Parts: sequence; structure tokens; C-alpha cells
Amino acid sequence: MSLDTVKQAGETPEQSQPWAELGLKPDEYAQFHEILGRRPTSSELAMYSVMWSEHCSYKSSKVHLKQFGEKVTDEMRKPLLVGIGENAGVVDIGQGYAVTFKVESHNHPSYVEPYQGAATGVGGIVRDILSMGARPVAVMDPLRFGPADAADTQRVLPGVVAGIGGYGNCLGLPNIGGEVVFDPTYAGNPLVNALCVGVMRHEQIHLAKATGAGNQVILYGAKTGGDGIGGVSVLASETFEDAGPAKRPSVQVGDPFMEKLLIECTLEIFAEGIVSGIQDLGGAGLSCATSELASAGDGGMHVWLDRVPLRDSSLSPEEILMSESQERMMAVVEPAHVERFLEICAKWDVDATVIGEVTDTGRLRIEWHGELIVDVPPGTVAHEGPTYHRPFARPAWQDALQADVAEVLPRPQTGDELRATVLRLAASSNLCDKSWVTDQYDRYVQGNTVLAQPEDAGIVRVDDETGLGIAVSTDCNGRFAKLDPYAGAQLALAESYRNVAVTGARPLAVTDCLNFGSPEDPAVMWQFAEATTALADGCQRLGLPITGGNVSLYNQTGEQAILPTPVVGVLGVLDDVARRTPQGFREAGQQIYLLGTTREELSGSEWAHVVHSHLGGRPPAVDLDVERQLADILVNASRDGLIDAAHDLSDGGLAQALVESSLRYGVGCRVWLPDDLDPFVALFSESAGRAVVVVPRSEEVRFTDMCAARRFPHQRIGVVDGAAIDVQELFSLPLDELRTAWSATLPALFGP
Amino acid sequence: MRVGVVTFPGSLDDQDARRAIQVAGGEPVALWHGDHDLKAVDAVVLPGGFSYGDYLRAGAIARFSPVMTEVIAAAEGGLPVLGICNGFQVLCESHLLPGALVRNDHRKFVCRDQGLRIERTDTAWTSGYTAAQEVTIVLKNGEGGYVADELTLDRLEGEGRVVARYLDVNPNGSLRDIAGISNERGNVVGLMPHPEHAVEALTGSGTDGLPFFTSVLTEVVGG
Amino acid sequence: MARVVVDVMLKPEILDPQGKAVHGALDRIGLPGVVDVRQGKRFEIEIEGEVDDARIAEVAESLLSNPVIEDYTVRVDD
Amino acid sequence: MARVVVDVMLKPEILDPQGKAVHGALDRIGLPGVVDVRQGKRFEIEIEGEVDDARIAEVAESLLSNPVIEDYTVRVDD
Ligand SMILES: Nc1ncnc2c1ncn2[C@@H]1O[C@H](COP(=O)(O)OP(=O)(O)O)[C@@H](O)[C@H]1O
Ligand SMILES: [Mg+2]
Repeated sequence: MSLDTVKQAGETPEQSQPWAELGLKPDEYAQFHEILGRRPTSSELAMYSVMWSEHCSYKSSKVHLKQFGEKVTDEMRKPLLVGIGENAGVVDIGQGYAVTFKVESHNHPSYVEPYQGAATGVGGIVRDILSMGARPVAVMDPLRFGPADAADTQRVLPGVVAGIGGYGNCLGLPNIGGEVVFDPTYAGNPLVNALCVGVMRHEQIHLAKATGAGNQVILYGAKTGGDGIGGVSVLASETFEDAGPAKRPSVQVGDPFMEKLLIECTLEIFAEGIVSGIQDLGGAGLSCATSELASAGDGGMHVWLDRVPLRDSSLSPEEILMSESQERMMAVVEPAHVERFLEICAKWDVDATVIGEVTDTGRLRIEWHGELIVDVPPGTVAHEGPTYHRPFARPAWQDALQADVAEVLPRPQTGDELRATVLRLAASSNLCDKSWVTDQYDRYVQGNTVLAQPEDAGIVRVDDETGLGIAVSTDCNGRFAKLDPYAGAQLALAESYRNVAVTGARPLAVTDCLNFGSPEDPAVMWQFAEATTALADGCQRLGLPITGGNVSLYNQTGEQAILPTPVVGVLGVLDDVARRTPQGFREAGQQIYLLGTTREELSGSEWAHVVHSHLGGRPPAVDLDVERQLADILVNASRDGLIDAAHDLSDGGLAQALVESSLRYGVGCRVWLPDDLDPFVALFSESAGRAVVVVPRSEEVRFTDMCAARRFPHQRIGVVDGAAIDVQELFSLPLDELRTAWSATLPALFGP
Repeated sequence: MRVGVVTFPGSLDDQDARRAIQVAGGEPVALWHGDHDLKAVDAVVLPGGFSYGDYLRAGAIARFSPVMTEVIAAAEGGLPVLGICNGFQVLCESHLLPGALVRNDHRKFVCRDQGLRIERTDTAWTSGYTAAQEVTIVLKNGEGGYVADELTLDRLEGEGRVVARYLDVNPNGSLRDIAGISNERGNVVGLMPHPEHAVEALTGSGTDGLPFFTSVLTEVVGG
Repeated sequence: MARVVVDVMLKPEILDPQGKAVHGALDRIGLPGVVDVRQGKRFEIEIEGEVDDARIAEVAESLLSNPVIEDYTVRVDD
Repeated sequence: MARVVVDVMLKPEILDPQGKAVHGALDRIGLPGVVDVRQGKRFEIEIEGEVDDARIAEVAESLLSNPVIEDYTVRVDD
């Protein structure tokens, strides 16, 4: 096809264009004419179509997401150095350090090509963090799969795990936590979310903006190929009709080695202070980077697109603009620093090319071999995409679902039955030992990992001298969110918050990855609206800013949407990581306390899921004020050295918490359950706002005084001891037997 | 006492190795793969990581870097050289040590706290251990299975050149549970586990790895 | 006894980081004139009895390669 | 322009875990009669100008394969 220039677009207003094939609506296409005063060129059409897509423009979600920026208090603003809206938000953690973290999804590509899909998911989020000026210091991977024994899970899970490990390990980023959850709704639609956290000094914060007319725009990293532009090939074909099956792949292959060089090279460039703006290339590639940089700066940029180094010389300009080739970055550099910039890139063997210049024209102009092919106001591409007010409605089935409670299901009664239930749950796919997965991840590289899986939160040291460190956890129980999306989202927030607090870290900020079904389904849209409102309200309650996140919609197979899965990541700070509280029982004779109130809350529980394949009722009540008090106790107790171990109660309740704390170092416990509760409820209820802590005898009085002073429910339920979990008068479960059951599950399914 | 740590493109544990040398009381010196200069160091560590992405074979491309020419010559002259994980792979590819490291028998990357027995304590890097000492040190690799032909294995055993052996679990299918070996002279040691991740109680698997770095300090100062 | 050889290569338009690394190494150690390097996998399968070509192609396509990113060729040497 | 193909396979006496895994998978999905599977690497090198066979062999032996564990074959298609 001949080159479609701006001039030609002006002269051929009637030419038909494949806007519908690109997923655009008639009014959107009409809007381009209004913005430009003519029809768009094919390159402009390419840029708009990708930037106005759901993935890039958040068109279905932004009316709901805007609450995250509105429901904020001064308390929440205080630690914020950079707010939501940049590549990732940045928070102050003290001592001159700042931290940025964010979680993103790579769900669909990981289904199509598990290894590469997951690998490039890690690569993308790492570049996001890097582009804020931070050194990436750790990754995490919240994962969801179909049933563990389903044939397709055998294909997807090993590939995803190998891909996350293959990429993250090769980058030298410790993997400090994540999730592995199985549920039938994720069959055909696995969730692969990836989180990265990075650290910098305050003065190193960099932003994505192109300012200063005359400054040079440098594209560096991998060469551009035909990756991830499937649908857009239609633009480059002779006629739209004969496009046939897209010849360009929609899946990308990652090169972690290139990314490692890109990280080191970029950090060296930051250290010399020679970039004025920087942006990673992710979804929508150059279209996104050029339009976002330009619109955030003085508003103008001129790009010579034919200078872009290509891996495949047959690419058309439209394709180059859309390519999602991995491991690329774009920097804005003052002319005086360009030489040094290129020198550093050469040292690291990273290709770098000046492809453009900042201008004061207010226009993004792109040239191809001397012909103007794009001439647009950059903001219209980057930010002025459509906003949909999708209809949403509480589905008719919600009432019936909530009425079908699990509390009436038959329960184990005798000691033997309870014992068998503990064992069965511990060996179930959601609660079993995850080391088949996590042993494939390097958790030690960089030498700063203080806690990692299977601890409640991962902790990395930030400063060797002072011991300053950060803790991160991610959580979500999608079954709770299905039963009540508002409560479920807050339960995810509460659990993640609690997981950070049990390690002794003070929670500071929140990121989220909202994985939902199709926004065109009013029921799904209602779940989404409820969940976002819940998170905004919840964060306000807890006093934590949401610093960034990601939305992934259309996660469904046919009519079947996934469980609504708002994954929440919470970041916390420890002034001295030496004070961290680990999870495991270690020293015989220490006292075990249960903090919080246990209610009869079994709907949506792991017990109902495993034993009865049941999902119905209402999720546990969530009280964020209680969570705040609990966190306060856990953080203070850690700082004052009152507790030696702590573990939050969530999936599987008290029983599973005791299992995990006992198996950690192979030291068991003797436990007496409260008289006023059905032992089954005491063991398996999943009431929120609870944790077990281990108190040395010498600190018992101070600890109980502290809880009493705050009127927080606390009771001594046992003592660390022996090589079994011994529940007085009911059963005794030797740790060897327990460990065998707990650790055999994944190897039996996925190989040794 | 200056100990050089080479950074290849894709090295990852170079900073950790430098930290370990510091914790041991030595002075870490950064060496660059493209240099023809060992900066007059008294010993060299080839750190872990994925040099050149470990594409092709682990260590295969790094072996051709300019700095390796210097390291090979110096090692042949008796300079203490420790190759950790990827560094071990580079030493084998450079023929400073016999045998090769192949894909783990279970085909997965593995990261675990590994039990080891230190079998040889008269090398530059292990003199700080007692004979047959049992230790726990972080292990993490994807291509860590040590292989060599029977003749070579017998010779290594016969000459007492097996430096460390896996205990309890053989994590990667290494023949004869070999975790590390040395050259005849004992100045060049290759090791799959990562002693640099076992020098501080707070991070890593404890402090069992520290003697690797203190050994070489006394070795060089003493000798 | 037949030997079936299946070669699996990344599609030409897909990035091949391994091939790229080898290309770089060849340039550095001095093999002149190299324009491109691709690295793929080679499977040698020994089969006893009848070889069912259609079934082999199926297996090559579904198990030995992922058609989203890879191409394969099958050769049977009897 | 010449295409040089170098095939690198693990020596027969070296355990090939990947080949073994493929073998297991072939048995499971039902490809009858499989006696052995080996997985190796295939390099396709495009060279412009003169191809120096001796030099290629050298490179195949020193860089593309490790003679301690692998065998290689070189083929030049012009
Ligand atoms: N995909 C994964 N990657 C890394 N760590 C994981 C992954 N899945 C689970 N983990 C870790 O295993 C431990 C147990 O997970 P989980 O039961 O979900 O914890 P919790 O209930 O405390 O949130 C945690 O330390 C978690 O970080
Ligand atoms: Mg927890």
C-alpha cells in the first residue's frame, strides 16, 4: 500500500478506512475528524485505535477508578511523592529513600503462550518501575489457574512458573512472594499478575515528560520488530478485505538478558543526571511513549520514524508505531548530554538512536522518509480517549447466591473427623505447600531478602547501615468477592494489610490489579463498581493512598466470567528489618495467643470449597477499624520485641495458620480451643481481623497489658511444643504426617 | 588484601560477592569483563548470574571475554580463583576445571537452602572449614548438574579434588553428589552453591558460607 | 527402526534472543560475514514399527512446538 | 549467501532430561513405539561471502558445542 501522508489525508477525505476492524466505534472515528479537521492518516488511525483501546484508555473503568483520586485525606497524601497517574506512584519511606511499586496483569498472553506471556509480564512491570528512576529490587507474582488437576492447567501452570522464574531470575530480582490459587472459573482464563517494587533516593525520581524544545528524543534497547501488532496488520495490507489471518504475531518473546543490560545502563544514566524525561515502552509501544511524553511536557515532539532501528525491515510505519517489542525505553535528553548518553549505552552494548526532538509546536509530528504521516495534538491521543458509562446492575442471582449459606452444611464432629479435615484442607490445592512453584524463583539475589515465601509478606532491606526495609504482600479471595464484591474487595485489602503488619511493618501504600470479566455484562460491571468503591472507601479508612494499579477486563470463557479478582498489594516500612517478625514456631515453651474475634463465618471458606464444593452465603464481616487496631498491636509488639512469631489467619482459618507456623521449622504446638465455640468453628471459620502471635514468657505481661489497654480481644490458646499439632481432648496430628500430606500435592500433579 | 569480582554482562551476584568479601574483612575490587586488567588483585571471584543470558550454554560466551584471558593466565600461575555457580560454569567452559554443568535432571530452576559436606579443606577457599564439616548454603541454578566421564570422576575422587558434596538431597542430578571441585593445585575452586548468600544471619541461609571468603584472606596473607 | 527428526525454530518474525547472543559471540570471536543466527531445537525420536506420519505431524504441532511462535519440520530417516 | 546448519546433541552417555521428559509426554499422549528421544540444539547461521569450512568447524567445536558433553554436525547449504 502506498504511504498515507497527512497531505494525502487532506486530499482524499472519502477514502474508506478500517476503523471498525480496529475496534473503533463510529462516533470515535467521527471524533478524529473533528480533532484533526480531516480524516486521520493510517498511521494516526493506528495510534488512536491502540491508545483508545480498553487496555490503554481505561474507557470502561475510569469513571469508577476516579474515586481513588477523590477519596483521599491529608493522612493519605502525606507519604506521596508522586501520585497515581504516572507510570507508578512513589512514596516516601524515610531516610531520604522513596519507593515505587505496582502490579500489572498479563493474563491473556500467558494463556496463549504460558512461558513467554508470563516472562514478558515480568519484563513490562520491571520497566515501569525502572522508568520512575528506581532500581527494581524485588518482584512478586499473584497467579490464578483452573482446577489443579485439569489437563490445561498441566500446560499453563508449569509454563507460567518457568516463565516468571526464567525472566525474573535472569534479571537478578528476588521473588519475595505471590499467590497460587486454583478455581474452575480460571480454566481457559488464568490470571498472571506481576508486581515489582523499586527503590530510589528522593532526588532521583524521574517523570515521563518531554520538556525543553530542542531536547533530543532517544529510543534505546532492543530493536523494533513485528511483535504484538496482530490486528493492526490490517492497516498495512493492500486491501482490508484480503488481510487474512494476521501474519504478525500477537505474542512477544522476551529477552531478559537485554532487560538486565537496560536496567544497569538506565541506572548509570540516572546516576549521572543526564535525562530530563523517561518512559518505558509497553502496551502500544511508540504510539504510547511519544504521545504521553509529549502531552506531559511542553506539548510538542517531532519524530523521524524511519530512524527507528528495525529487526524486520518490512515493517510499515503503522506497524512500527504499534509494535510492542519488549525491552525498549525512550529518554528525553538535553543536546549537551546526548554524547555521554550514547556512550553509556555503548558500554552496556545497548543500541541507542536519536529519533526525535522536543518542540514547542503543541503537535506530535511524525515523519517517514521526509513525508509527514502524523500531525496530531498529543493529548488527544494519550488522554482524551472515550469514557464509557457502562450500565451496571446487581445481578438477579446475587440474592439466591447469598441465601445459600455454608453454615448449614454438615460439619465434622468428632476429634477424628476434625483431624481428618485439617489434614485434607492442608493437602488441598489452595492451601498446600507451594514450594514446587516458589523453589523455581531466586529469592536471595541482591543479598537483601529478609523474608520471602512462605512468609506472610516479603521483606527486603533497603539500607545496609540503618536496616531500613520494606514489606510487600498481595492478596485476594475471589470467592469472597463473588459473594459480595464490596466486602470481598475490602477483605482483600484487609488481608494484604494484615499480612504486612504481622511481619512488623507499618503499612504505607496500596496498589491493585483489578481482574474482572466482560464490562459489557452489567453484572460484571456492577462487581467492578462495587469493588472499586470498596477499595477507595477502604483505603480512606486505613489511611493508605492507592499509588497505582492496573485493570484487566474481558477475563471470561464464553459466558462464564472469572471470579471477580481485585488483587491488592500493600507496601509497608520497617525502620529496622532486624525487628521483623517471622511466621514459624521455633522455641518450645513460648505462649501462643489468638488476637481478634472468631465468629461463625464459613461461607466462601476453604472448607466449604474443598469439602462441599460449595460457594454461597455472605463472606466474613470486615471491619477496617479492627484491622487498624490489630496492625497497630502487631507493629508495636514487633518494635518493642514482645513477640517472636506471628501469622495472620485467612484461608483455612486457625487450623491452617497452626499448620503453617508448625511446619515452618518443624516445631509443633499444644492448643486448647475456647469453650464458648464449636471446635469446628474455632478451627475453620475465616473471620477477618485475626492473627496468632507467639509471646516469650518473659514478655507475656507486657504483651497482654498492651492488648488490654487497647481493649483488643486476645486469648492464650496454647504453647509452642513438640513435633505435633496437639488439640487438647480432640486430636493430635504428628508434623511428619502433616508435612507429607501438605507437600505431596503439587509434585503429584506437576511432577517431581 | 584485594579480591576482584568480575562483572560480565548478565552477572547478578557480583554485588553480593563484593559484600561478602567486605564482611570477611577483605577489599572488594570490581573487574569489568571487557578489561585486560586484573588491577593487581590477590584473588578473583567469578560470581553467579546469567552471563550473556546463559543463552547457548551457561558460561559459554563469557569464557571468551577479554578479562578471562587474564584470569586463565593468572590462575595457571597460582592466583586463587573461585567460581560460584555461573562462575563455576565459566571455569569449566574455560577448561580451568574438568567436566561440565548440564541442565538440572528435573529440568527446573531450583532455589533452596542446601546441606553440604566440605570434603577438601586444603584449598585456598576452604581452609577455614574443618574436615568433613556439614554446612547449609543457598543453592540456586538451572544448569547445575555436574558431569564428567568416569575416568575424570575417579581421578577427582582419587586426588581429593571434590571440594563439597550435596547432603540429603541431590538437587540437580550431579554425578557423585558433587557440589564443587578444585584444580590439582587447589587455587581454583568451582562451586554450585552460593556462599555469598550465606554470610549474614538476617539475609540468606545463615553464615555458613563466610569461611570461603575468610579462607582466601588468611591464605594470601599467610602464604 | 526409524529415526524421526523434528526441527523446531522460532518463526522468522519472532525475536530470538539466543540466536542474537550467539550472533554477538560469533562477531566477537571472529567469524566474518555472519548476517543472522537463529537457534532452535532438534528432537531425535527413535520409533519401532510403523511410523504414522500424520500422527507425528500432530505431535510436532501440539507438543513439540507452539504454533503461535514456532515453525517445525519433520523428517523420517528409515 | 550460504546457510550453515549446526546440530548439537548431547553425547549418548550423558543423561538428557529434556529428551526423557518429551519421551514421557509422547507415551502419555499416545505415540506408539517410541524407543528413545533426544533433544538438542539447531543453529542456522546465514553467512555472506566465502564460507571457511575449517573455521566453522572450529567455532562449532569451541563455541557452539562443549565437546565434554556434546557432539555436533555441520552442514552448509548454499
Ligand atoms: N506465585 C507465587 N510466587 C511467590 N510466592 C508465592 C506464590 N504463591 C504463594 N507464594 C507465597 O507462599 C506463601 C503462602 O501463600 P498464601 O497462602 O497465599 O499466603 P497468605 O495466605 O499469607 O496470603 C506466601 O509467602 C506467598 O507469598
Ligand atoms: Mg498470610
